[in-house]
Amino acid sequence: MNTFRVKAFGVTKDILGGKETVVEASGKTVADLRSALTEKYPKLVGLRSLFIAVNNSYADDTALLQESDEIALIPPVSGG
Amino acid sequence: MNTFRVKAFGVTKDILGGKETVVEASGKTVADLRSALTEKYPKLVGLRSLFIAVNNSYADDTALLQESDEIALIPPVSGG
Amino acid sequence: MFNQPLENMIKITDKPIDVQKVIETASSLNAGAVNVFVGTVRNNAHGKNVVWLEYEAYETMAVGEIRKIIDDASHRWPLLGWAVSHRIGTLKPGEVAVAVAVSTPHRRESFDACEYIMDTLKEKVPIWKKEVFEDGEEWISARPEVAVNS
Amino acid sequence: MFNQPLENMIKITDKPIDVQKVIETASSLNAGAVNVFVGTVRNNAHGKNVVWLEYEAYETMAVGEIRKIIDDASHRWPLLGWAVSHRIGTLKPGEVAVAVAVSTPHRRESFDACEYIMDTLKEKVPIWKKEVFEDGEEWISARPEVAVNS
Repeated sequence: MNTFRVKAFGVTKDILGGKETVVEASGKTVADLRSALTEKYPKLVGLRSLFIAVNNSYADDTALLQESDEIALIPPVSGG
Repeated sequence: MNTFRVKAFGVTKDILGGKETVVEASGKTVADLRSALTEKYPKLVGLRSLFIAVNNSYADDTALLQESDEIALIPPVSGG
Repeated sequence: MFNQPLENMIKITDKPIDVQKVIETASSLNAGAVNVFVGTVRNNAHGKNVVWLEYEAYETMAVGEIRKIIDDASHRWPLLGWAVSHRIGTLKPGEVAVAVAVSTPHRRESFDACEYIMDTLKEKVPIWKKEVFEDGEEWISARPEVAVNS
Repeated sequence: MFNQPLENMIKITDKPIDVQKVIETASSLNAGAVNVFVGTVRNNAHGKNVVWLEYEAYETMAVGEIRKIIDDASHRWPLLGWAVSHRIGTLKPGEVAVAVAVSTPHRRESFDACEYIMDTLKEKVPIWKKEVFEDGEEWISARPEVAVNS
């Protein structure tokens, strides 16, 4: 298992019940993390979109994660 | 003959040699005034365009003039 | 920036333009968007150094033509506030020649309305600009051989 | 308004935005045009009265994404100066949420570049807005059934 620390913003902060969570994923890709997250927090599936940022940039589902990465949940943005 | 007082702006002020001129025209339309003006000041023909304003609005060549109208020469505008 | 009642403005002035004032005048509590265009004097044109510019207006007609443009824009976009201020007289490079601001409910219409007002102002409003270079001067766009300035 | 050297700015701040400062920062002596967009909090949304808004940012990433947008815009238009300032925290109706200013040689490109920056900012930059009404609150655009706000 891989342990990732994940920051949450906007509506995902409400869903996770806090600014940060720690998730155990079976693999090392963003897709693996996404599966682990939606299993732990099923309400994430109801969002209009959910991107995952790694080290301050949007990451594809195929990107490989390291446990030291800064990982964040990016629900639909609404700045401006 | 009809006597019209005509204001000049921009490059037409240079061509007329002043802010205002008085022109005698054989008819009462804007076209008549235009003919009298270009005869008196042939350099007006060299402009990229020349509109005539009557009482603070652009006037067609067919518009009828009165001697009491406020008439102005509008060379190509370049505000902004 | 919205603490005054909605009050619109058309101004032809020989004093420096207060851009902040133009924006405040155009702002509205019901608006989500304000677009502002500021036209400034460049320090060069046609590859030559501009020393200064002279702006002249047929003031009464200019105000009337600007009002027509705003009326047209109001029919095309939901303008909640607006302000137009144009400078005349002698301007040095860097100074503000014109400022236009509009406020609308949403952003796209604020860009479209402001650009329409500026485009039409440059086409219709009786204001003239003479560029003064080190070696001469030129009324902009007056003659066919002179490049159109924008 | 051009008395300082060209200095650009990306700012995420919990203090009121100084629009005049944003414009001054974006201005350039070589520019003939400055376009400015100011996004403000409307006093109503979806027919309900907005009491206040909460803006939240993932600040380090937001600054990076804004920088990418400016880089893209710089490749598409001749930007001579620019500034982007976005407010976070609690905002009341009428307050400025975002201000973007760009200066370019001519006016059309200033409108196009500023609109591109705003459109892309709203699409990509990790900033979130929660509207607080008298009878509830809502993270904007988060869920499919909620109307997209612009």
